[in-house]
Amino acid sequence: MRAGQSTRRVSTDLVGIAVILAAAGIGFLLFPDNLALLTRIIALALLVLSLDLVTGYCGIATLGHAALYGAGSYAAGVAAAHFAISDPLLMTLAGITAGAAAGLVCGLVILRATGLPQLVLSIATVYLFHELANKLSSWTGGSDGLSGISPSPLLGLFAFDLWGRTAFGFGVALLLVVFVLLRILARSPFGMLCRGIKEDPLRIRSMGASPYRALAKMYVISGAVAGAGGALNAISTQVVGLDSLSFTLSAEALVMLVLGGTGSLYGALTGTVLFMLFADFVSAASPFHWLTMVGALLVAIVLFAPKGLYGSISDYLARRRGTA
Amino acid sequence: MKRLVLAVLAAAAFQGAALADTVKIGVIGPFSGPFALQGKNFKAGIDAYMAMHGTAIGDDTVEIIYRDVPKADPAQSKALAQELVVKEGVQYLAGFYFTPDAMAAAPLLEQANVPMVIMNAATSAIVTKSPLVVRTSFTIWQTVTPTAQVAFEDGTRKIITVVSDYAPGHDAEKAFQAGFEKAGGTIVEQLRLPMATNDFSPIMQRIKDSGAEGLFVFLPSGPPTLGFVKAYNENGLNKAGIKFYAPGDLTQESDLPALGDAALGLRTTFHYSIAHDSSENTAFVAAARKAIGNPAELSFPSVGAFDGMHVIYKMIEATGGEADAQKAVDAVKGLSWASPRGPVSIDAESRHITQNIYLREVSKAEDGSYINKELRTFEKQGDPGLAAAK
Amino acid sequence: MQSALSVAVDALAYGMVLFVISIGLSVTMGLMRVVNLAHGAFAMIGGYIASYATQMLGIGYAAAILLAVFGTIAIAIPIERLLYRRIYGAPELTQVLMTIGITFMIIGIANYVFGPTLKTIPLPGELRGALDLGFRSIATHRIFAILCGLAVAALLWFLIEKTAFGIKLRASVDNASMAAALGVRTEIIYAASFAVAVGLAALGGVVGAELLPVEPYYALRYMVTFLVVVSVGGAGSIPGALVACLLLGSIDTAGRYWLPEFGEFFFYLSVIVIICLFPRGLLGRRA
Amino acid sequence: MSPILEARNLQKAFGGLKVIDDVSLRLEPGDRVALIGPNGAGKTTFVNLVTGNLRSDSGDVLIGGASVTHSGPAERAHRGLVRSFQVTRLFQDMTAEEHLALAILERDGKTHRLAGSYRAMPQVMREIGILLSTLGLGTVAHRKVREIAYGQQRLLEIALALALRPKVLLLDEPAAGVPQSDTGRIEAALADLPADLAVLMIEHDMDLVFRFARRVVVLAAGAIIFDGPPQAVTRDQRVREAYLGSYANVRRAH
Repeated sequence: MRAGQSTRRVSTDLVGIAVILAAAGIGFLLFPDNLALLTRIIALALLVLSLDLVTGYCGIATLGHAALYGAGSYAAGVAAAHFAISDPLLMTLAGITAGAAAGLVCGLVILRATGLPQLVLSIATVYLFHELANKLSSWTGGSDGLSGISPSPLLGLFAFDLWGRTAFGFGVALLLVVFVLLRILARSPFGMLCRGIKEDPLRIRSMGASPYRALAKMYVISGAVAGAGGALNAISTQVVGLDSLSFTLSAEALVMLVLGGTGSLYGALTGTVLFMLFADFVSAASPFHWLTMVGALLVAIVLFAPKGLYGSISDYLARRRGTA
Repeated sequence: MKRLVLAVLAAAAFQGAALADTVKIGVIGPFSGPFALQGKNFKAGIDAYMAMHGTAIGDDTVEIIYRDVPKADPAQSKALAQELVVKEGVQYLAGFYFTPDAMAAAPLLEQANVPMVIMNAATSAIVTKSPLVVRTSFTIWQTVTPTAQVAFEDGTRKIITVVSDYAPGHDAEKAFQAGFEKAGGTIVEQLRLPMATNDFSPIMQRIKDSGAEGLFVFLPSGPPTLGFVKAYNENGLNKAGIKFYAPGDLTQESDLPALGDAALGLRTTFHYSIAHDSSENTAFVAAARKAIGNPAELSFPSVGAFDGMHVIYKMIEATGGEADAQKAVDAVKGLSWASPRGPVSIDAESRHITQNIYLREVSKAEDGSYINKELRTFEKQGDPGLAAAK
Repeated sequence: MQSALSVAVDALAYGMVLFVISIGLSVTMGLMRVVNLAHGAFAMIGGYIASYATQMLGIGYAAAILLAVFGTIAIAIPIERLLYRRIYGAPELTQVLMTIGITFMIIGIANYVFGPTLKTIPLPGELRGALDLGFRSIATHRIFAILCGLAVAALLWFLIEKTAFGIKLRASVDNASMAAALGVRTEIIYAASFAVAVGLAALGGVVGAELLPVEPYYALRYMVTFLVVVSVGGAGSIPGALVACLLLGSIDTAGRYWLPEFGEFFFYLSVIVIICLFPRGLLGRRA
Repeated sequence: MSPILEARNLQKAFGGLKVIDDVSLRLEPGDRVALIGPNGAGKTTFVNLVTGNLRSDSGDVLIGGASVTHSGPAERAHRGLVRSFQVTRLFQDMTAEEHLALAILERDGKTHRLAGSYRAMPQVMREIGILLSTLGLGTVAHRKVREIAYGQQRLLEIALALALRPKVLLLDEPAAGVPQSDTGRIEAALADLPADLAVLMIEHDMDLVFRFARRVVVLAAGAIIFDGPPQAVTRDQRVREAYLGSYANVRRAH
């Protein structure tokens, strides 16, 4: 029984990896000329995964998660533009570190309250980060964006080219690594602790654990993931703009997460891909009505698929399997 | 699956075949979101040009492909620029309302062999990011520098500058300061306001307390403009004789109906007024108004787009529709023509547009609508911003 | 000294405008427990109606206000019946999504119907002038906004604390099933208080239009400001909202006067400090 | 013997209402104490004060002689003070096994590990196995809590408390709401609790109280009115007046 369970877990991991690879492959084949867009989706997927860690796994409602992503983006960008650290792996490391640090700061603030005040705290922090980046314009380029980032070839072999193949490949690899690590995290003792905190923090406290400490730690991890996404963004775009730590991006990430379904890595990935494809399609078809359509989509999700698309479909399948 | 791949390949092949006699131009701008009006003006300018000059150049047919970047979002801009180049096979990239969006796409140009024609983004440095960038709009330095001269010649000696705290605001602050101090005036104080400022009364108080004889202001168009101008009147600054100087972003035509009488008499300097008196402009305005639908929505980005199309048409003529970015750009260096805004030319060295800057005053036209009436012309202004950055 | 006094006057005026617009949100959030991000959208609808009524139909200012309030309620009631009813008692995340969705749709529709340009609501002659306070002058419409704010605060306090409706509302909020068992028709109570909240939003949209001009992105542009006011004051508390508005108005105005460059910084930093110290808001109800 | 848990002069008021008024209580290792009292006597409030879920207005709580008055519930749990909850508060989406694993790992300070799984820790698995079989939960080890019967949930609640290896166990109505058929199991589990463990049980079911407790404490209107052996409690006049009288009469009538 036990052995069977653990092999099943490992095999679902393998399925996950296979699905990501297959999706990346299909994307590559179907849109060979759109790799920059696909890379952008991957960077955002990392942001949404990171958001899922705190919102989906720990139950923290935040509209300020782009602060972590932007911190990673700017750290990677500043490293390249001001310190001549142009190796993409080192830039990614810079992004991860800065994201984790930003995660710690945001976490310590946001976790001070719950409910609506928590939401407002998260908004206030992302605005503070935004203002800070705007103020430090000699470092960040302010609203003109931070340009002058030119990553050196990956591993000294693969240059970042016009077609964006290197950036795409790097993004897919990064996503896979993060995905596997997060799967491990999700079933680690710490992952279990966080699930418990989400359901009943009071109960967890009487078992001897401190929710605040655990959640702050999760925020740091989440920051590292978002920072990796931000670094990917800086590497592939070679310009970092203030939008990368905006309230708008935070809200969009939340929308993507809930669209896919919270509390599952697959939900986060599904949501990001669907939202981006939807956005790409609708904004090309009729930019004028794009906002109305997104609004209608959100309302429809809340009414008809409250667990998100992935969540609702997997529930449905589980029910069917149950009755069959 | 196999069939799918085949279909994709077939589509790609078909596109390749179609390329022979169609020249595609990819236009990136804000076509949705809070800045959609500016994107609409891009489209109106482009449509007006094509309505007046046709879509055929020699054997080639021009086709425009629009891509939407609703807000300053370099990552999206780059992704779309890349898609336009690689997938759609565009020979020209154009548009770009925001500076970071243009900056993000600029590194692609050489490898893609594609020139970029900037129809709005107004930070001086963009043209230095790639030798394939040409700009047909303006820079903040270009439109602001004459303001300083106007202020000084008015007899105003002490000025307070008030700008929004973002890159264009900083540019405006520096440009005005440079011009005004060079003329011999004094900047008594420099205020930078957060972008999201709703209530300008405390700022007005601060201006009064500064002892300045005049104020220079630069704000993004839209709600802040309205709030600022109202606060200026309500707090009695105009009655107190504190003079008002600003570049024309503040009195763009699409904001004038909302500003109403409050704006009457405000003088701004800019590269284009819809009320410019010339036959080229009359024709342009007629075509652009038809293209945009609601005449009240027409504003300055349309003329940047219109002239941008002129430059691109000349490039296509010069290259015979073949993809040769360097040749195309070389062909328009030094090009001069009669634009709706007046005589203009492309500076051969900077690839930025040399144009007249006008001092205008908001007045009521005979039909009761509000216009920017031109009072004075500063001829053949280049971009002082590039020199200042050096 | 004089400048401090002057800043105080501006702070009062700005704070009261914030109050008029935000108080409706405090009602929905505190009493109905709905995180209504679409509040600004209803304020915007009010503004549009008033603008259309005055500009296109030539109706007077006072009548336009009434038309805006009742017109917005008429638009909002079906939305409440169809959509909001489903998210009462739902988790915050659900409410956030639903109401953001509604906001997006309203923005899109407003953009389509009224176009992207700014809309104004011309003031009547009596509100156009300025009042001389001796050391400075203040625009008459700001005094009007201050008076509106005070009137709204008083009426709302009376409605919630002193009337039968208020008792039923508070009972429904504290224990819906018990209230229902006692014969309170909670659905109607909820719809009615939603209407009150939306009406207040519309009133605020019109009265505040001089400071926060009406355009399609109004609903998003000021959403955060309204949220901040309510959570700093404590959702559901009228005195709390009043104190929060005056406090935040002062911080904002003072910041903009003395340190405009760091105005935004200042504002959000204070918000963080206040909420960290008072996680339920300054005068929030106990959870 | 020195007390393992001591509450000294605890006071707590909500608004103007004194709910706990100067209550002191000592528990020694091996104690089996039942805390009873009429509804609203303040029993749950008292437990919350002891566990740190509520802060007392005055008074002290000591565990093993050390003051924990200013520590939160997590700290008190780590010192060996463990409680079960009145209304089951388990994690609906976790399996029984995961519950116990979480408790054991937290006890051993391992819940902050970011990788690995308790399944790979033989020590933990063995302990889980023992706890599950002791409480007869072996068959539902891999079922999610939402899927298992209420009686079994209560047993899991006890197992969870034991997994933390408490020195003092506070049981809040362990048998409440459990169908008659399952109470036997719970009683057996209670009877098997480690001998040196101090147990304080809040309970309404007097049959259970009489079978389980060696000492009964009666709380009424926020004060202790009786503290002594079970046999004496029904004879105590104050207790009879406060609460038990009616109950004792009803029992005799049956």
